Amino acid sequence: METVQFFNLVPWVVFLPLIGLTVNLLVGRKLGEIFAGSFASLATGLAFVVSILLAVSLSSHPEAVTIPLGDWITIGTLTVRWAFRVDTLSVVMMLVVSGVGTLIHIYSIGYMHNDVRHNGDTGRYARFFIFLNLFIAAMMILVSADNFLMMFVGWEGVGLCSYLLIGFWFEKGKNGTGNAEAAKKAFITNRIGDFGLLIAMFLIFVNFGTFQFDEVFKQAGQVAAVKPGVMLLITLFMLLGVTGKSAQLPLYVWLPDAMAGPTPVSALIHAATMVTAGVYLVARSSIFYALVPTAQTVVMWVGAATALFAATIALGQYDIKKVLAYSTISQLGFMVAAVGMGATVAGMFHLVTHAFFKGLLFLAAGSVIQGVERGMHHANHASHDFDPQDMRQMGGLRKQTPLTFRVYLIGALALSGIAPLAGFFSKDEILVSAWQTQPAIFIVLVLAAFLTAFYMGRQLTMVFFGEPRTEAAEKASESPLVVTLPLMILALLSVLGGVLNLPGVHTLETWLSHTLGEGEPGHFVWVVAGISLVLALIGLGLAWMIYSRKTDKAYVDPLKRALGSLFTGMENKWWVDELYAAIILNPYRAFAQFMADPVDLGVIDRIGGGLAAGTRALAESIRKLQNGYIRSYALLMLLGLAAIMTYLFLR
Amino acid sequence: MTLIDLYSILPAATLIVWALFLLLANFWFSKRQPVWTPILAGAGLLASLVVSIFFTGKPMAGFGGFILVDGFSNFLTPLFAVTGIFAIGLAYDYLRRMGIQRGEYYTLLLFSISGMMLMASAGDLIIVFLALELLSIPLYVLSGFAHPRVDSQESALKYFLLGTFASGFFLFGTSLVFGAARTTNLTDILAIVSSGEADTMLLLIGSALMLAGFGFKIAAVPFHSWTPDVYQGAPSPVAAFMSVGAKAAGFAALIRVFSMIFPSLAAELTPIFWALAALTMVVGNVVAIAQTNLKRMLAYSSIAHAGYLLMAFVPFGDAVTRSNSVASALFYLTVYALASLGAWAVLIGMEGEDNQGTEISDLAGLGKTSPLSAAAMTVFMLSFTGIPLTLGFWGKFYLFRTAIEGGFVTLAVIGLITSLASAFYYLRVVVKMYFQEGQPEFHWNFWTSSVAIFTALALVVFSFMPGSLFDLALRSMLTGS
Amino acid sequence: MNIGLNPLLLVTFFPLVGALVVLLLKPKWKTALRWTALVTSLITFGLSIWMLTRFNDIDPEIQFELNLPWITLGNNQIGFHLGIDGISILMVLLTTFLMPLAILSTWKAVEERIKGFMAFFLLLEVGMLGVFLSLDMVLFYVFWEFTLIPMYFLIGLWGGERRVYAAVKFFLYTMAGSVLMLAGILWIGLQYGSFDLTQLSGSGLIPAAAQLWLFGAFGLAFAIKVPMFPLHSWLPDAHTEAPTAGSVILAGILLKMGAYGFLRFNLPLFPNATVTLAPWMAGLAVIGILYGAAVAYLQKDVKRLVAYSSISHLGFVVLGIFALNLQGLQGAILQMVNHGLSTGALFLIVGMLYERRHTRLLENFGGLWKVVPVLGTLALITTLSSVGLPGLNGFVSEFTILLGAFSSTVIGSPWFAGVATLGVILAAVYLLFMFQKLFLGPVTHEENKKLKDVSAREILILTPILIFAFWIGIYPKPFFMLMAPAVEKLTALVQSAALLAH
Amino acid sequence: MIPIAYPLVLAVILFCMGIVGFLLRKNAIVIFMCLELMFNAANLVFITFANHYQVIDGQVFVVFVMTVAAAEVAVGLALMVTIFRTKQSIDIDQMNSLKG
Repeated sequence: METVQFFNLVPWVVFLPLIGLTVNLLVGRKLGEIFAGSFASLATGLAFVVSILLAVSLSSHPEAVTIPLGDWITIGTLTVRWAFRVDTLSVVMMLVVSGVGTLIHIYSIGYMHNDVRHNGDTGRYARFFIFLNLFIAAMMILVSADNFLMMFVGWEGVGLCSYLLIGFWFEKGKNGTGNAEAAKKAFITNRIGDFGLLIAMFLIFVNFGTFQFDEVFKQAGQVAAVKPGVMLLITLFMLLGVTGKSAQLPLYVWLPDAMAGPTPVSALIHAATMVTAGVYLVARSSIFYALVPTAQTVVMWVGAATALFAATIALGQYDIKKVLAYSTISQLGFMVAAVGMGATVAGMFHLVTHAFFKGLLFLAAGSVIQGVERGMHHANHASHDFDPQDMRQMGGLRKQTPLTFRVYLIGALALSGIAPLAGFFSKDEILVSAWQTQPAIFIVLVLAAFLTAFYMGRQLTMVFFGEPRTEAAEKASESPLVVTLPLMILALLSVLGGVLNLPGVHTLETWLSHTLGEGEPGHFVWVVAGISLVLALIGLGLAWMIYSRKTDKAYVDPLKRALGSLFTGMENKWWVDELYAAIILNPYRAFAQFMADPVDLGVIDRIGGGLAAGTRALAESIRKLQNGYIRSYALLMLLGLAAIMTYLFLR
Repeated sequence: MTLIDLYSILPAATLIVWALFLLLANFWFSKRQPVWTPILAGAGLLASLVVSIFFTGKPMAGFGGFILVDGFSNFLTPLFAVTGIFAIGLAYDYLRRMGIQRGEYYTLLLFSISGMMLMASAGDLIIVFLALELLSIPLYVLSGFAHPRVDSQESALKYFLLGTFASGFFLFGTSLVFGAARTTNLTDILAIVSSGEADTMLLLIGSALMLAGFGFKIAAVPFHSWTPDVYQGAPSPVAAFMSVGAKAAGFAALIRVFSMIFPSLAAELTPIFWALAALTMVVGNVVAIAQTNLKRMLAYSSIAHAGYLLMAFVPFGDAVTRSNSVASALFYLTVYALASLGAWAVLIGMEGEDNQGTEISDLAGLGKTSPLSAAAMTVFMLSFTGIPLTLGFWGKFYLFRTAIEGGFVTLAVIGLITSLASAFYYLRVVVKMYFQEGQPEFHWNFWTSSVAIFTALALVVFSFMPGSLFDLALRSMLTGS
Repeated sequence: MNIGLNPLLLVTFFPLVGALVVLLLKPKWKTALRWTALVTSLITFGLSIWMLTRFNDIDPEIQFELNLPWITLGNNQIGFHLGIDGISILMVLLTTFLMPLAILSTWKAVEERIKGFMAFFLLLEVGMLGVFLSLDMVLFYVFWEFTLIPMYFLIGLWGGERRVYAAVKFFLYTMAGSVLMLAGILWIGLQYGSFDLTQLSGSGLIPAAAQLWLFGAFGLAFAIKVPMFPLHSWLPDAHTEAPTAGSVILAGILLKMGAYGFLRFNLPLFPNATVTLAPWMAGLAVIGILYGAAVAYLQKDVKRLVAYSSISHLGFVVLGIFALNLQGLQGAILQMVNHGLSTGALFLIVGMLYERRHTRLLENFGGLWKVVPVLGTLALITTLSSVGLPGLNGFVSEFTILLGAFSSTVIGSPWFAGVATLGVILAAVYLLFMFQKLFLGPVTHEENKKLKDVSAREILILTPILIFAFWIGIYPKPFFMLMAPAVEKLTALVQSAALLAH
Repeated sequence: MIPIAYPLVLAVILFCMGIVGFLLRKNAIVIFMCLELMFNAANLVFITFANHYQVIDGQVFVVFVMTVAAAEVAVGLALMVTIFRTKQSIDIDQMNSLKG
């Protein structure tokens, strides 16, 4: 059958956002907000269209296609090309990135309009869309790269965009530098991960002689047989990169701070797309992991531990976005655990659905925040310590922001894993894999799933139910259509996302099998589904019971009384930031100081000066011989002569 | 006395006759037109220069081997004449400003130069001794020329007593060499020494004593102590002249005597030269760092350069290296002479009454007030340091090449490291002139400045084409080698 | 070949013509002096481009060779021997490219003694080009030492508060290294009767034992210039005190002379010693990378911070050189260019800030992105280029260097490259710290609120550099192609020696 | 015939006396006399060897030395006189203003 192939269009998924950002860079500020926002959205939207065309082409021609664009680095045997890879895996990512991305662009048109006014610099409106487009371009490079090195370009590129967008309001935050610090923290933590990825790439090149995916994976079995240690190293160093980008233990610490960025950024970058790059990487390299069981074990435990750990912290947070952030970390843990177990499809499935409902939750949270901000302005108490993101200041918002409430509810239920929403199916698939192969992991993940339901219940209750706890919450108002429309679309996707890979149908499974190879299709296990659904309902119900009663103004979390110091730990994120400060940051700072002052200025810099001073001291002492007395000069001559004579006689 | 005999001493003889004539003429000029005495003295030197150049390339022996005219003397004789001309150029304004404008200065200068010329072509130890005294005695007087300034008198007495002390060593050494070799003629001594008939112990002791005498003249450590005191006390043009002429003459004698008669003792003497060279380079350069007075700094710098010159001479016993050894020493002497005369010229411009203005700190701001002098001074300092695009670099280049060729790599490294130390104090002069503010009083004078500018230009221009100078030095072979 | 039309001769000495013209102008004709210098450097750049068009980039040999007899001394011929190959051509182009930009940056910054400044600046260009083009060891040494003089005066006369100290330190440190090199040059000349690099390179004449100490004698000079840890302490002072244009040239080109020296002398002349000592050199390079990064982190003075970052970046260059494989060497050469561009641009930006605020202390800045958004954006790109962000120039070279070092059989262990990769993290630490202190956060100083954004001239200075930053980052192929044949030849030469040694 | 060693030993003794005198005395005139002693020790060696080898070179040398010594005396004494005029002393230990 002869159909039109659109594979050659693939570079446009990168070029379109680049065009968008270039235009905005040149004229965006002059032509105004509507133009800047819609042009950027259009660019991303067109990228989405291209992605769809690629998907259509793939459906008739499922084999991977490589579209080279040009040479990049050619030195000796090292040949790296700028080349795009279209296969079922990359196209799934492209669709998610550009699809969710387009919605978030549209949302941002409205959101940023208020945000730049709230923060007092309307000049940055166009800049936001430039960064956003840059992000889309970088993310597209990441997912469409044909080799590890080009993927790394996107990998670091998205890190840069994350840096820029976290620090978008760089003069705000704690002490005025909080946001900038958060941005820096994100970039540097990611760089630690990138360090691992770099080492993994070096090892790949040394042992495989190329960075090209196909060629590398072709040899993987052979190399694993000869050098199992090398494969273990590659996979583990790669995992370090994954923990950085996908915010897993131990490098997850940047993601909560990244909430300093505007809310659409949190939705797009720090929930739906960028942070899933690590999952994508493991999925892409699943052939490697399949060959190294040890690495698989490590990966799944990292994922599972993160899932549970982050979920416990989410319980103790008051910031509406922070809860979602820890939830994101936790959900990423699910995905990582899944790919670690070899359930790559399940991981990817959860990745997609998570993009829908977590994107939705963040955007809805943004809508809530701006609603409260508006309420704050109406209430006319522009007190500085009022934090529009603090859930303790909210309450009862279901009346003021009914639409947002509804979509938020959908998102929360999907996240909690309530059937038949998207989250239920994808999470269930992960749990089934664990149930079948790793019982210990299963227990951990189920516990995490229960906590997820609980904190989502807590959040829903605190934000939308009960009575408004502040005047601002009382006067909060609903957001305009440009904001709510993307919410509704995402809500729809969150409801229907499950159909992508319904048990027994396995659409995604079949689709991805062209790239990942034929795997064992996930079964639907009634016991597992039952356990997870029951636990989710219990979690939600428990949260409702505990939190719906509390309405007084001096808000003390009810759990605090029940759990005591345990809750203090959750509240304080288990003091991990403090721990890192104590064992890494402060020692490095002290080390740098030690190197700068005593060592460099005090020792190394003084070597030259010391030599000079020594020479000078020698000069002064010899100079004393020159005392001006003729007789001592004569004596010196005589001594010199005597020395010569002595030498001649003793020789 | 044949015509050859006359020719052989013609440059020196011209000067002596001219000096005597000048002594008389001075009675006439000194009060009325004092400017004529220096001009006439300069004319005499010019005549001597012309004569010496005229005879270049004609080796000959006069007075039965007492006088040897060879490539070596043909190189040095014009150099002395030119040095003399510069010394006159430096003196005229200085003497006038200091109120010591006496015509005898020029006469004494001519006598001293004639001694130097004789030294360069001495073929007999008697001539070496006579030339040594002929060049020294006028210098004793010239050092004290600024009397009644106490400094000047002190320097004259120091120079005189220590100089005579050193002459005593030299003389005693000569007598022992005579005792060993039965003759004072250098060529004959060589024959006897190489035939093995001479008493080696006597020769060695004699040579060591002679070395002490020469060491004094060239200011090698530990025979150097007089140098800074005398340079500081003596009138600056005299110090300038001493730093170049007397040192060159001392080296001429050292090279002449040692490479002509003692090559067979090289095994014994080389370590001594090695140690002297190393010690001189180290002490000269190191102590110069601690100096605050420009004159004393230049004095120590001249000691240090004596060390470099000695380094070239260390492989004198090696027949293969000897030609380079002599040539590199002569080349370096020339380069050093230009830079030293130039530096003293700038110093003379700075000097006021009673040694005023000769501290290094007095140079502050010279770069702004007299840019040309400062630029020239910079060239001299860079040349002393051995930085490329000055002849000083090629001087050091050739010198170190000789040392390494002779196999004395360690010594060359010592030399290189001490030249690094020297950069320290030479740069300080540049720092003062350009990087620090000040209002120095500079006594501009056509003749003094001409010397500075001429030497600076020569140092820079010839650095682009040092080849011809290398050739010239390489052709300056000693008789018998 | 017609000597008068030899491109190398024209490129090298055209700035001299400009310097002479400058000397003829009156000191008060400030505009004329500036334009003369600028036009001279631009024409020199044009000449070097013309040279590039005639350069045959598949030929690994020396091209446009010019060998005139200069000086004869005993059995030694010192030739006026110039030539260019794939290794030096990029250095020459970098020099001629940065020069006009540096001169343009002095438009407002240098108001006093412009005549002297421009004359020294053009003389410096002659010296640097001479260093990169000389094929005779003595000629090289002459140019090498000559560059000291103009730089010494540039720092000493137009520098900051401690300029005298910095100038003297610069001079003495460099000279300390080069005196031993002179001994080495003389020794080789005497032993093998030639100072000519083309005759000596890869000749296998020098026995392995002698190679070791000769490597040391030459290497010390180059290591000080690069500078490698622990010989670097002249650099922070010189960079900090030099005027902006001086810092640009110092960082951009002068330091490259050291690395170039390793490539041109130590590798082809002493291949066995190179192979033997490669792990040690690599070790020092790695220490330098981490040390420079650590020390840079807590500096209070921006220029000092950038200066220490140079130590770190140049550590990569040395690591790449001693990896002794194609990736390492080509990466090292490209890193030399990249460091010249990105650090040059950083110094230019610091200079622009200094012109506005007359301070370089980090604590006096903050939040400038809001005040000067265009400058902030340019500074951001420059910083990222220095951080080594993929897509910009720094990444390509750092990655290839690390890849080369990782797989280098000569270094012998991937640990060197592995540890050096930590430098990638640390670079982000100190450079982002710098960017934050300068441009992010709130505007804390009243004086900073009314700063002017970049002028057209300043954009003109920075834009060409940033264009190259993107170009090299995205399409470095032309640059690699230019150097590849020469590097392949060099690698083959050293590796054949390595085979003999093992 | 006197053995050649005798006058030579005497010469060495004279030479050393000269040196010691130079180092120990303060009066410039006395020091100058010690220098003459050193010169004459050398003269004695010349004469001795000339006599021993029956060559004339030694005697010639001695004549020159004596002449030169006379010239030195003239210069030296003149110097001391001028110094005495300014400082009213010829103690050489007072001549140490130049040093370092």
